[in-house]
Parts: sequence; structure tokens; C-alpha cells
Amino acid sequence: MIIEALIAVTFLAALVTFVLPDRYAGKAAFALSLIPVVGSLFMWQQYDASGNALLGGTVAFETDVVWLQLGQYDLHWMVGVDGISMPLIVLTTILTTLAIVSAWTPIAERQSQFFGLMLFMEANLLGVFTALDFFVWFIFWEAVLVPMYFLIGVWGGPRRKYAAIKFFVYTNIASLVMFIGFISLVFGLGDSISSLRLPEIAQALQAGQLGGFAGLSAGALASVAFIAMFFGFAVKVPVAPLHTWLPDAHVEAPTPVSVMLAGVLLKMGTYALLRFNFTMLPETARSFALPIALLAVASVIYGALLALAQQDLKRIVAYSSVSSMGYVILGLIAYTTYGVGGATFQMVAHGLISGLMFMAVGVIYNTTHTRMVTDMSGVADRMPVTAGIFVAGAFGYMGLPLMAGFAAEFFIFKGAFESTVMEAMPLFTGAAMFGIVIVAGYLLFAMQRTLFGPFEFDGDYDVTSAPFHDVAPLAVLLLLTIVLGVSPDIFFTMIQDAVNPILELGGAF
Amino acid sequence: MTPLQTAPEWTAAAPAIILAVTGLALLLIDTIDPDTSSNGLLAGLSTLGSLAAGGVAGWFLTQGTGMESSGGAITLYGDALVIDGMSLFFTLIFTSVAAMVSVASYDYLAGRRYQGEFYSLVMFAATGMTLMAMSNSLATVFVSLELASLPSYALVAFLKKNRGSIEAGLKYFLIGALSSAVFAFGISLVYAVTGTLLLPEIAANLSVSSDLVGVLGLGVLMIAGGFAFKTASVPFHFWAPEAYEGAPAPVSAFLSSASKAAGFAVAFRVFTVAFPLGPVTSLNGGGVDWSLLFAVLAVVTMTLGNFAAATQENVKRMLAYSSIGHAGYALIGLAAITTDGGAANGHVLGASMAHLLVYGFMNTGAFLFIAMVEKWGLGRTFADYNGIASKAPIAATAMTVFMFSLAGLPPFGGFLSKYFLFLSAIESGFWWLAAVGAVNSALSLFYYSRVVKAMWIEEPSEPLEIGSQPVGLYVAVIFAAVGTVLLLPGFRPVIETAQTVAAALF
Amino acid sequence: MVPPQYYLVLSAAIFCIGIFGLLTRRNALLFLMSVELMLNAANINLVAFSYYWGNVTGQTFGLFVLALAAAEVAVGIGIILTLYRNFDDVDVMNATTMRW
Amino acid sequence: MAGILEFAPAIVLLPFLSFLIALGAGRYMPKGGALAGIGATAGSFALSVATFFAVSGGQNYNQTIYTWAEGLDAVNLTFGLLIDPLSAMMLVIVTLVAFLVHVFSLGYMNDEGETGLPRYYAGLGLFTASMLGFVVADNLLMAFMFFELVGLCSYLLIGFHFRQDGPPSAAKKAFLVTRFGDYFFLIGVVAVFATFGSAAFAGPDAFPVLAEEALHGEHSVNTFLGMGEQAWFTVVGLLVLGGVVGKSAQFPLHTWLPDAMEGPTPVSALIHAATMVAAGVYLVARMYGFYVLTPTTLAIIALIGGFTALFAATMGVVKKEIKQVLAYSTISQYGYMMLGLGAGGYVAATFHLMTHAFFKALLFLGAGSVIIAMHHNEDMWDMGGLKDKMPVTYYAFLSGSLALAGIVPFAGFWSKDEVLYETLIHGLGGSPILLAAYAMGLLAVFFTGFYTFRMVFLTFHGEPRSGTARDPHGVRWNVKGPLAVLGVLAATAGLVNMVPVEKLFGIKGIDFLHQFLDGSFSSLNAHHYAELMPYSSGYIGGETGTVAIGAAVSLGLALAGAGLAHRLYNVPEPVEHTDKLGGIKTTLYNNYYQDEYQVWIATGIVQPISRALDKFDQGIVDGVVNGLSSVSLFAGGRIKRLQTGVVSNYAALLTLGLTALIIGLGLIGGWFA
Repeated sequence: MIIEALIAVTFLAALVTFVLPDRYAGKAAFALSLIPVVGSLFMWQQYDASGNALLGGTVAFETDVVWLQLGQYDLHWMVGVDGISMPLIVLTTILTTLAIVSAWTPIAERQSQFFGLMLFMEANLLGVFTALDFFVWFIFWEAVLVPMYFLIGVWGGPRRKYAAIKFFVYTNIASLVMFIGFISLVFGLGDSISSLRLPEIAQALQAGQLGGFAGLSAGALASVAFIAMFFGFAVKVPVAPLHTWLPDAHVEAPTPVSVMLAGVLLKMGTYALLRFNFTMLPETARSFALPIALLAVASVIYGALLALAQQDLKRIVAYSSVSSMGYVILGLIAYTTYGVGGATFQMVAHGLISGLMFMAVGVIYNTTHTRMVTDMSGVADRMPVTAGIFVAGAFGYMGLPLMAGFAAEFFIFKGAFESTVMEAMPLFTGAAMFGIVIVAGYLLFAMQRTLFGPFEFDGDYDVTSAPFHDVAPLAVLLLLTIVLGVSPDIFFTMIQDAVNPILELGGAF
Repeated sequence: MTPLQTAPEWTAAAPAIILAVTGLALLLIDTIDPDTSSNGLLAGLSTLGSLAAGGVAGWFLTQGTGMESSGGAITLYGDALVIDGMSLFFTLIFTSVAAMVSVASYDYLAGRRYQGEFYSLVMFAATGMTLMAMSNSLATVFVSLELASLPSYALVAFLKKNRGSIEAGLKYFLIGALSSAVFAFGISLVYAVTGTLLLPEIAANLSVSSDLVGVLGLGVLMIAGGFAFKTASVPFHFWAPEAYEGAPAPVSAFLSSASKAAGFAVAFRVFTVAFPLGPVTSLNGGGVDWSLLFAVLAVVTMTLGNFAAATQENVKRMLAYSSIGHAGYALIGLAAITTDGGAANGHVLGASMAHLLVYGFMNTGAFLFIAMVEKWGLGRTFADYNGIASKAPIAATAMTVFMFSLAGLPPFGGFLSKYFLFLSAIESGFWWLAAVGAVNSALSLFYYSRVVKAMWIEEPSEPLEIGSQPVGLYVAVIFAAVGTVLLLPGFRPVIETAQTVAAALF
Repeated sequence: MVPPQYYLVLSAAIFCIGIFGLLTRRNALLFLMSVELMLNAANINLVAFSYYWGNVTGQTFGLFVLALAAAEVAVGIGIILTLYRNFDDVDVMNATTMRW
Repeated sequence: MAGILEFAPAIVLLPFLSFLIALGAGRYMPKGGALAGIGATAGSFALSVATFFAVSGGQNYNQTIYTWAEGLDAVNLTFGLLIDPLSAMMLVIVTLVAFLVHVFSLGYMNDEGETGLPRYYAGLGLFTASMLGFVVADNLLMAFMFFELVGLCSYLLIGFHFRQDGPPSAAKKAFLVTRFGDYFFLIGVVAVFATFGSAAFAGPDAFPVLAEEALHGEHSVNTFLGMGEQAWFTVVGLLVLGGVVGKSAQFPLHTWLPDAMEGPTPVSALIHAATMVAAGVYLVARMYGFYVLTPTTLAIIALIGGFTALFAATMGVVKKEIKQVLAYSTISQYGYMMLGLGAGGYVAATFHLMTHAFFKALLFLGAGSVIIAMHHNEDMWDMGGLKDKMPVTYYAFLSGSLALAGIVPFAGFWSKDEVLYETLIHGLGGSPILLAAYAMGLLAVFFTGFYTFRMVFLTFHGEPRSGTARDPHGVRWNVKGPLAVLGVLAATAGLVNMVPVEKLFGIKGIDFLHQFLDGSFSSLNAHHYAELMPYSSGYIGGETGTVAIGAAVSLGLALAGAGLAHRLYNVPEPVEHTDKLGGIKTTLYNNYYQDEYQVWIATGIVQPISRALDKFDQGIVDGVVNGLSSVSLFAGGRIKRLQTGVVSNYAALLTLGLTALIIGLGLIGGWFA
């Protein structure tokens, strides 16, 4: 019941925050958001799952009750945690709390609504990462859009309305396509399943129960469903060329929202890809190895090159997120322990580091009110601590050893290089790895222009060092990044434990 | 059998009777005291009447009246009426909508004349709808359909000094008259071919000589036209935008939710009972493939409705078009029926019915919110809605719920009903129909969220003033909102009932 | 006796005349009349085939249709009256304040 | 001394500790955390010396101490310590230099009233720690990780004066260029794992050993892209070499190093002598057992080395700033080491690595002292005649210069001569490539001699050419001390390995370094490498004759260069004779336009591409998305026009629609049959 408790408490916290007066909302939201943090850490400490939740592993904190009848199918309220979702849950709770703190300075109006929505979003995110029944999962999956729409649309920048609606509709279309793909797959399973619980479906697919449906042979159905779902999730990730909603959303969104967007929401896409496409249809995935690997490399290089062309710090980080998520796709398609495990680890690592980068940009923005590289230089002179953390974070992003990013990327590279899905995987890996040079390029350029050199700033704000509660979240994130980098096993062991069953799948149909 | 084992059979028609009696009672009050100002009495009475009818219907449903559990459908008056799960289910929709509308009208009509007439007309229309859902013979279908339509015409044109209202009434009436003529002619043709008006007998007499297939087909098609008019489906939809825009908002709510549902109720029954797809498509010398017909209508209707709605500047008209779009979704229920569908047919039809129920709540609520805005004297365009949330957060929240629910976003009822509809369509193999629905639904998110954007995100151009806080409207709107939300966790009984009663038709 | 097909042809003809009138007339009242014509086309079928099938269902229903037609006209005339009050005309083309 | 090796980790951890202290508490401490650093490095040095003797006493140490990532049914990624003669020697060098640099910094930074000292000493501490971690690494992954940390520290220290424009840019360049090399290195690491399932340098599953066995068909490994073992190993070797070329500033990735002079001079000393640049060469030596298996790689290494040696030396000839000259000398000297390694002179190269560490550190610190004296003016043309003003600096610097130029008996002579000798004999043994490399190396000797003494004469001899030179700023013990220590070492360090003497006069057993380096694990010692080596030796007039000739020639060339410098610059009023070179000078002065083309690659190719892609992204990719929405809205705008508002049209459309349906369905249903 602890998962239900966690989600319920978060929803309650959201409600409470909604009705509080704006003055107290921020502090209260922070205090309330600590409850899920503690809860998730407690879960982690109590965590006793083994294997993959979808493939017959033991699931932690499982509840499974019939919710409603739908034709031949029972819809269950089924939630549970395994080695893939546990780290993401911890990430979500911690990042939300930090994002809330980092919102104290920039969010000046309608605070209670803002912080309420943040908590509301957290609750739904927790649902996404714990739900094990398709419809329950899908409800949370879609529900995340609603708070995000408001968070961007109400508190965003000048073009916030455009960005919000673009994000809203684009990702919604994606979900619909994914829905159709998945449901056709379900009906392809015919009577071999009696509910929409993901484990049941996954195992039925492994058992080769997939039959033809709607005039498609089993194989064709699997391919069609795979493509539909891949499209649906790729938009969320985002994989180039389906990424164009991301920069707009990031640039317009207020910093804390960018943190959540890059830190957690993007992970929904990769998480779903892993749970659905790569776990349920491994054979199909392998048969699509070439195009998927191409997409991955494209995302990495294309995203990085685009970041190189940007002048807006947030745009830079936004595009580099596209690049980093490309690594995840590469790792997933590798089908090796280090590949898939590293991809999952990268979800957490990138969550922390991109969150850190966006926050750092935000802290600078709070005082300079600009994010344009061209508008400032030598900021380090006035904001030494922030600049220092910024540099550290940037090197983390570049994959500096002993920080989480390097661990994740090295795992992925190692896994992808030795992958057997394709003869040419080493070449793709090598190509993707060139991203680590470009990322160094644009981050170093950006830092040289903004942080270093003689202090210049054309703007009538006086640039002073940031208040403690702005810097503290940065420090925490940096610390976590280093801790995870020094000992990735904190999560990597449980991740591998949950990932390895996927690799053994034959999955013939 | 009825729950009251001793009661005579006609008590099975209690819901309809209650509504009719309420209507008459209202008329009586009005005749006794023509210029009564006791608006509360009238509104309360009609609300009470509809709630009572709804309560009875619900009670019957839970008792299993007219369902397998208690000996199958109950037929009355020479099989002219049939009370079964489906009719009761739809009665629930009509009555709940009628109740909300009546409550809302308490404020909307405050200080207007002819209130008694208004409520009694609503009640009579509701009676007609209930009868539509019950009718088992083309004769009763036609009569009840007219009984539902005629008051509607009057209601739309209720604001006699308001050109918009009059124009709406005129268009509604003229198209309605034309449609009913087409409808009647269709019935006559079917009668010509089969020699009966009772639905089951029609099904029995379908084996016609090949040279009459065309006549039968023509008849079926024209009957479908009559329903298309009621449900505001292409090509009989032209009245809808104007009627909904021009009519008093509560009436728009009533028509777009209840009247539409009634059209679907009778369409479902007539086509599944009188023209079972199997025989109808395999007549000697041809066939009448109405599932294809409805597939085409569904695609065209939902596309036209949504695309036209996307570019509206007037919120009320946007909702009007969106309700056309939703008619398109609901049509999937008929379109996705297949000859060898088996259980799947029941699923998709049930899903469509469930969607209509949820739609009853969210759409009514949306129109009632517009009624509230009209009450506040704000304009009807999106721009006029700017910043409402800052003045009336509760109402705005409710409207947000309606909009997102209509768009099919969780955590609201519209999410499950729409997705179950798509799911059932896919189950019947109509994944392309679901795909079209998906595209439209994504587009609909665009224009629904425009309302939300206006209320929450935009700043009002000039400081907007909100006068009274209309109690009745608030009650109705909040009731609808709560219903919409609760229909997500509480969707189980709805969908299960719907699919059982739908399955009973095959 | 006259073969029933003939009645079909007749009714169809009247129905089409009705439609024709309805499409060509701008006067609301004439519009209404055309509808009446179409309804009566239906009646012809009903009566004729009631005779053909040897049951009274058709004729009874015919009566219903007549009654309803009357009711419809009543409502219609009312609406057209208010139309006249508001637009000073019974031309159906005038009332076009709402479109698109 | 038993078990002293158990303390080896402390060697790495002490400087790291000083980093934490300086970072956390530096601003509250006297000297801004310098003392912590000095203490830590001193401790590390002591431990290293102890380790050194333990190792020379025959002890070796190879221990996994931390599992970084444990693979469930996959390989573990671990950290471990590998202490053998090579690493032990390197530990001593690094800790010693680091210690001296810390001391020197007291004079160079504290006394000069620099701000941000805690940051500086934190950087030094982390720098030292990272380098030491790299030195003791027992597997390629760990080596790579500390390799990268070294890069980070160089970035931080080169960019120490971040408020000016130059240093941040130089720091960026340093990191970026080396990162480019590390990109290949990382692929190499991944490839090694994928190929051998292990990246250990020593021990049972050491990948050089596995490779050796694989070539003998005793052990099977995964090769990729359908290559055979030999070809694949060559590829892997070259990939790793990428990192080496970057860090050791070999052609064509040497361009970052001269700019790195923007950093404080002690940092330059550390980078050039003991840490960053040394790391590359050290890595090759560390995994030499793998390289000797692939002749192609060895040849390429030798070529790169020889070419770089000459190429850099020529550029050193024309520079104005004293540190610039030293920078190019560094590149050139590391070229020699690469040449030695490529030519199979494992010991020779290691030897040169050691001697160079001493005399280059010395030269930089000497230069630092001069710069202090000159109030941070580095232009040699403003100096002159400092000899009498600052004797200690002068003689120390002189000793270093003699070593650099390779004048007997100073350290540089012995090591450089051995490198050239190895190259020569193996070249004669039938490898024209090596002969070519030898020729280049030999030629470089002349230029080295020339630019070294040009520097000496311009700086210390003649008449002062500026006010500051007439009245230089004095330096204190903390500057002179390190200079003295290193001066002695630069003069004497060569004596540990006097192979020519041994060969010429047949005095056995004075090649201590050879013996020392043979005391390692069987798979890591010099003999083993010699056996695997793909070269055979050839001689001119017997071994002794070759030794004599080689030594004579190189010494002669060095002296010739020095002499020319003496002729031209050891005069009261020297002039820029290099101007006579005309166009060549400009070319040399602009470093053969190496920077230009690399900058052009960045700004002339990559940036336009990214801009174009940005346009493409905004225009096409996003255009499609926005296009779709506008198209639908446009369609909506058209569709709603059906609703003309005229009820008659509605009736007409309605009828048309109905008719259409009738016809359509009729045709399908066959009603008109």
C-alpha cells in the first residue's frame, strides 16, 4: 500500500498547496514535498524486488485489484516497483523538491497554483513509474500533460502560449498513436490474456501468443505496433526529428519547470520505450536495430550540433538533452547488460545533471534577467559560487569521470560497442561517441563567453551573488551527481538485476 | 417483471409517465397563475420530476427490470414500447441532463415571462426522448421523435425578442421539418416492403423480392437521415451550429446532450433490431450495408465538426461544432458493428452509449458554464473569457474540467469513455476509424485548450466585472463537474451496464 | 387493381416535387407547404401498402402523420410569426446573422 | 620496508586531501592552503621514495582496491593499484616535481599577491592527485578516468586568471584539443573491453598478454568489423594512441600546449614536466606490451615522434617569449620519447621521460624566477644581462639548458642519445621508416641546441635591454631552493643509465635503469618487451662503433647549434637574426599556421554546418510541424464556409448529401439492378 500512500499523499499535498495563501505556498510546498522524498527513500531502503516486473520477477510493494471490466478484459489497479522504476522514483521525488526550492525566487505570482501544480505533476509522475496496468499507467501518462500545460502557459516566457499548446498537442497526438498501436497488439493476443496488466501482456507475447489481427499477420502486427509505440514514445524522449517541441517548451518554461521537464518528463519516454517496445517486442526491436541505431546517432550528433549554434543558454541545454537522450536509445537497442542498464542509469544521471544545468542557468537568469550568451561575460566575477557549480555541472555534462554522466555514458558505449544486434554496432557507437567532443565544444564556448573574461553586462540589473536557497539545490544536485559517479552501483546493481531478464528474451511469435 | 411484482405492467413505463405528468402539472400551475413569479416552484418541480424519473430508471436498472436477470425485455401496448436495459440507461442520461438544465434555468430565466411553458416544454421533450428510447415500432419512433422535436423548436426560439434565438429556431424547425418528412417517407417505404412497423417483425419480413431491395435500401437510408438529424450528423447537421449558438444556453445544453443521445438511442435500437446487419447485407439481389454508411458518416461528421470548431471565435459556436464532432465519435458505435462481430458488437455499442452518458455531463456542464457567462453579461468570444479564472476560480475550474474531459484527457470521465470507444473500435478491426478519431481528438485538444488558455492564462483587456453569483447555475455546473470527475474512478458500473444492455440487443 | 409499384412512383414523384419546391421557394410558408407535400407522399405509400398488405397499420400511421403534420405547422407558423416580427419578412434568406 | 606498498593508496589520497582542505578551508588558512599542499606532496614524495626502494628491492604490487561498477553476469569495472618499477619511478618524479612546484608557488603566487589562492592550491592538489592516480592505475579504464581528470585540472589551472580574456580561451583550447584525442582513447578503452573482456595492465587477464596469446592462437578474442587479430589490434592501438597524441601534444594535436603558457608558470612546470604531457607517453610505456605486438603502430609512433621533435624544434627557434621557447622544446622533447618508444627503445624513452621531467621543471621554474624578476614581462628581447643579477637562477637554468641541449655529461645527453641510438640500430636492422625518423630526430638536435642557447644568451647575457632588466625584482629562498635541487638533478640524473660508457668501455652494470625496469612483472619488464619487439638490430662497424658514432654525431650537432647561437646572440647588443629567414620566419612564427587551420575547422566548417542545421531545424523540421497545424486550421476555416447561414442552401446541401449517399450505397448494394 505504500505506493498508493505515496501518490495519495502527494495529491493531498497538491490540494493543500492550492488553497494556501500565496505567501506560504512555496515554503509549504517544500515542506510537503519532503514527505514523498522520505517515502521514496524508505521504499528504496525496504526495496526487495528481483528481476524484471514485466517478466515474472518479484515486484516490490505490489498491489493488484480488479478495477473495472472492459469487455473480455479486467482492468486492474496494479502498481509495483522493480529495479528500473525504483531509481526513477527516487529521482522524481528529490528533483521535485529541489525544483520547488529553486522556484522560490523566480515565481512571483499565483504561487499557490504553481506549487500545487508542481506537486500534482509529481503525483502523476510517480503513478507513471509505478503503474503496471496499461490503463492505470496511461491515465497517469496523459495526466502529466495537464499540469505541464499550465506551468508553461501561465508562468512561462513571452511565447509561452505557443510553446504550451505545441507541447500539449504534439505529445497528445503521440500518445494517441501509441495507444492505437498498443491496443492492436493487445487484441492480437486474443484470448490469451484476460487483463491489460503489463506483466500479463509481456509474458503472453513472450509465450508467442501473438496472432494476426485486423488483416495483419502476427509479424506485421508486431512491426506496426512497434512503430506506432516507438513514434509515440520517441516524441516524448524526444528523438530527432520529433524534438522540435522541446526547445520551445524549455525556453519558455520557467526554470523549475524546465528542470522537471528535462529531469523527469523526458525519462517517461525512455522508460516507456524500455518497458513496452524493448521488453515486449524484443525480436521486432532487433529487426529494427539499424533504423533505431541511426535515429540514436542522429539525435546525438544533430542535437549536439544544434546546441553549438544556439545563443540562449537554455536552448543550448535543451538541445544537448536531445543529444544525451540519443545515448539512451543507443544503449537500449544494444541489448547488452551495460547497454540497457547504462541507458537506464543515464535516465537518472541525465535527470540530475540536466536539472543541475537548468537550475544553474536559472540562478544566473534570476539576477541578470537574460540567458543570451552575447549579453554577458565574466559573470563568475560577481557570482563565484554559482559559476563554480556551473562549471562543475558542465563538466559533468561533458562526461567527466567520477560524475554520474560519465558512468552512464561509458556503460552505454561499452554495451553498445560489444552489442551483437548488428555487425556495424561498433561503427554506430564510435559515431555517437563523437558527441562527447561536440558537447565539450559548446559548453566550453558558452562558459568562456558568459562566465569568464572581464565582467561586462549590458542590462540595468546589478549582478550579485545568488541567495542561499538558490544555490543550495545546485549543491545538492552536484553532490548527488558525484556520489552516483563515484559509486554507480548504488543504482546500477538493481538496474542490471531488472534489465538482464530482458536480454535473455527470445520473444518469437 | 417490474420490481413491484404485484404492480401492473404499465408501471414499467413509469419514467416516461412521471416526466409527462410533471410537464402537465407545470402547465396546470401556469394556467392557474399565468404570471407566477415563483420561479423556484417551477424549476424545483421540473427538477424533482426529472430526478424522480431518473431515480426510478436507475432503480429499475439496478433491479434488472427488462433484462435477462428478470425475464427479459418488457413490451407494452401491443409491442409498441419496450422497456429494457438500454431504454432505462438512456432515460438516465435524459433525466440527469433535464435535471441539470432545470436547475440552471432557475437563474437563467429569472425575470423572464413564460417560465411555466419553458419548463413544461423541457419536460415534454424529455418525455419524448424517453419514449424514443423505449419505442419498439417505427410508428412510436416517429411520434416520439416529433414529441421530442416540437418542444425543442419552441425552446430554441424561446427568446422571442432575440433575433438570434428566432433565427436559430427557424433554421432548426425548417431542417427539422424537412428531415421528419424524409424520415416519414423512409418509414413508408420500409412499410411498403415489409408490411409492418414493429421492429422485430420488420426483421422477420426482410426476405424481400430482389426488385424491392432498392426500395428497402432507400427507406433504410431515409430513416437513417431522420436519426442523423436528431444526432446532428452530416449531412443533416446544418441546423446544429446555429441552433446551439442562438438558443438560450440551457436549451443548447439540453439539445446537444439529451436530444442527441435520444437520437442515438433510437438509432441503435432500430438498426440493431429492425435491420440486423447480417440479413440486411445479404438480401437476394443486393444489400443495405448500413455499417459502411455509418462509418462514412462517422468519419465525415467527426472531421467536419472538429475542423470547423478549430477556427471558431465564438465559444458557444465552437462547442456547437464540437458536439457535432462528438456525434461522429458516437457514430463509431454503429459503424464498427460487423456481421461476425459477436461480443465485439456489444462492446463497441456499449462503449458508445457510455460515451454518450459521460458526454451528457461534460457537455451540459460546458453549455451551462456559457449560460453563466451570459448571465454575467460577458461576451461570447474567446477574448471575452480572458481572465475569468481570476474572478470565478471555481466555475473556471469546472469549465476546465469539462474542456479537458471533452478533449479526452485524464483524470476525467471523458478520457475513459473516449479511449474505450476507440479501443472497442479497434477490437472490431476498425483501427483506421480509431486512427481518424485520434487525429480529430488531438485537434480538438487544440481548440478546447483555447478556452482554458483564455480563462487562466490570458489577461482581460479591460478589468472585467462579474455581477451576481447565480446559485442554481453554480449548483448545476459543479454537479456536472463532479459527475465528470467521478466518472473516471466510477466508470465501472457505467461501462459494464452499457455493454451488457447493448449486448442484449444482438 | 393497380400494381403497387405505381403508387411508389406516384409518391416518389410527389416527394420530389416537394423537395423541388422547398429548394426553390424563399418564402417560409411555401417552404412549410412543400414539407406538407413530402409528408403526404409518405401517406400515399402508407395507405396504398396498407391496402396491399391487408393490415391497417399503415392507415393508422397515416393518421398519426397527418396529426403530427398539423402540430408541426402550428409550431412552424408560430416561429414564422416571430420571424416576421423580428425580421419584418418571412423570407428565409434574410435570417443569416449566424454563419460559418 | 615490508608492506610499505600497502600504503601506496595514500600517495594518491594525500594530495586529494590537500585539494579538499584548500577548497573548503583554504581561505581561512595562512598562505591560502599552500601549506596543506606542501605537506601533502612532501608526504607523498616520502612514501614514493619508500615505494621506490621497496620496488627496487624486488617487490611489486598489483591489487584491485575498489569495484566501481559490478556487472551481474558481465565484467566488473574496478580500480586498482599497479606498483612496478615504471610506476614507482614515475611516482617519485611526479611527487618530487609537485612538491617543488608547491614550494615555488609560495614565491610565485603568494609573494606576488595573487588572489584566489585557495582555488589555485586546490587545483594543484587535484592535479597532482589525478596524475598520481593515473600513474598507479592498474587498468585502462581507471587510467582513462584519471587521464580525464588531469585534463580537467589543466583546464582549471590554465584558466586560473579567468578575469582576463586569454587564459579562459587557452584553457578551453587545451581541453578541447586533448578531448578530441581522448575521444579516440575512449573508443579504444571500450574496444579493449569488448575485445578482451578485461582492461588490466598486469595480472593473469592482462590484455597485452591476452593479445599476445591471441596472436599465437593460444587464446581467442572478439574482433570486430570482420578484421583479423593483427589488424584489429593495430586499430585498437591507434585509437588509444589518439589520447596520447592529444595529451602529449604530438603533431597534429600539439597546438594547445603553447597557448597553455597563459597559465601561471609553476602550473606550466607541472604540466610539462610531470603531469599532463607526461601522461601520454607514460600511457604508451604502461601498455607497451600491447604496442610491441603491432609493428604498424610502432612505426607510426616513431614517425609522429621524430617528426614532432624536428617540427617543434624549428618553431622554437624564432619565439620571443621565454616560455614559448620552452613550450616548443617540450613538444620536441616528448617527440623524442615517442620516437624512442616507437623505435623499441622502451628503457631509453622512459629514461628520457625521467631526465626531461627534471630539467624541464627546472627550466620552467627558472623562467618563472626570471619572470618574477621581470615583473611578469616574458619577452626575451626586454631582458639580457640577468646573469649577474640572479646567479642562482642563472646557473640552475644553465644546467637545465645544457641538459636540454644534450651536452655531455648533463642528464639530457644520456637519455636523448640512447633514444637516438636505439632508433639507429633498429633502423639499420632493416626499417627505413625508423631511419627517416632517426634523421629527423638528429636534425632536431641541432635546432634544440640553437634555440636553447639563444634563449640563455638573450635572457642572461649581454646588456640589459629594459629598465626592469637593469633593476630586476629579487626572488626568495622558496624560489631558489627548488631551482637548486633541480639544477643538481638535471646535471646528474643521467648518470643512472650510462649505456654508451658501458658499451664503449665495457664497464658492466652501470645501466641501473635497465636493471631496475627489468625487476617488474614478467609480462611488464624490459626483457619481455625486447623479445616481443618486431625489430632486428643492425650496426655500423660493430656495436661499440655504432654507439660511438651515434653519440659523437648527436653531441656534435648539439654543440654546433649552441655554437651558432653563441655567435649570433652572445653579444652585447643582439639583433633578431631570424629576420634574415624572411618568409620562413613568419611561417615558423605562426607555427606553420597549425592553429589557423584548426581554428578554421572549428569556425570555418563546424560552425557554419551547425548554423545551417539550425536553420534546417527551425525551417524544415519545425516548419513541417507548424505547417501541419496551420494546414488543419486553414482546412477548418474552409470547411466551416459550408455553413453559409442561408437555410435554403442547407436544404440543398442536405438533399445533395442524401442523394450522394443513396447513389453510393445503391451502387454497392446493387439496388439499381
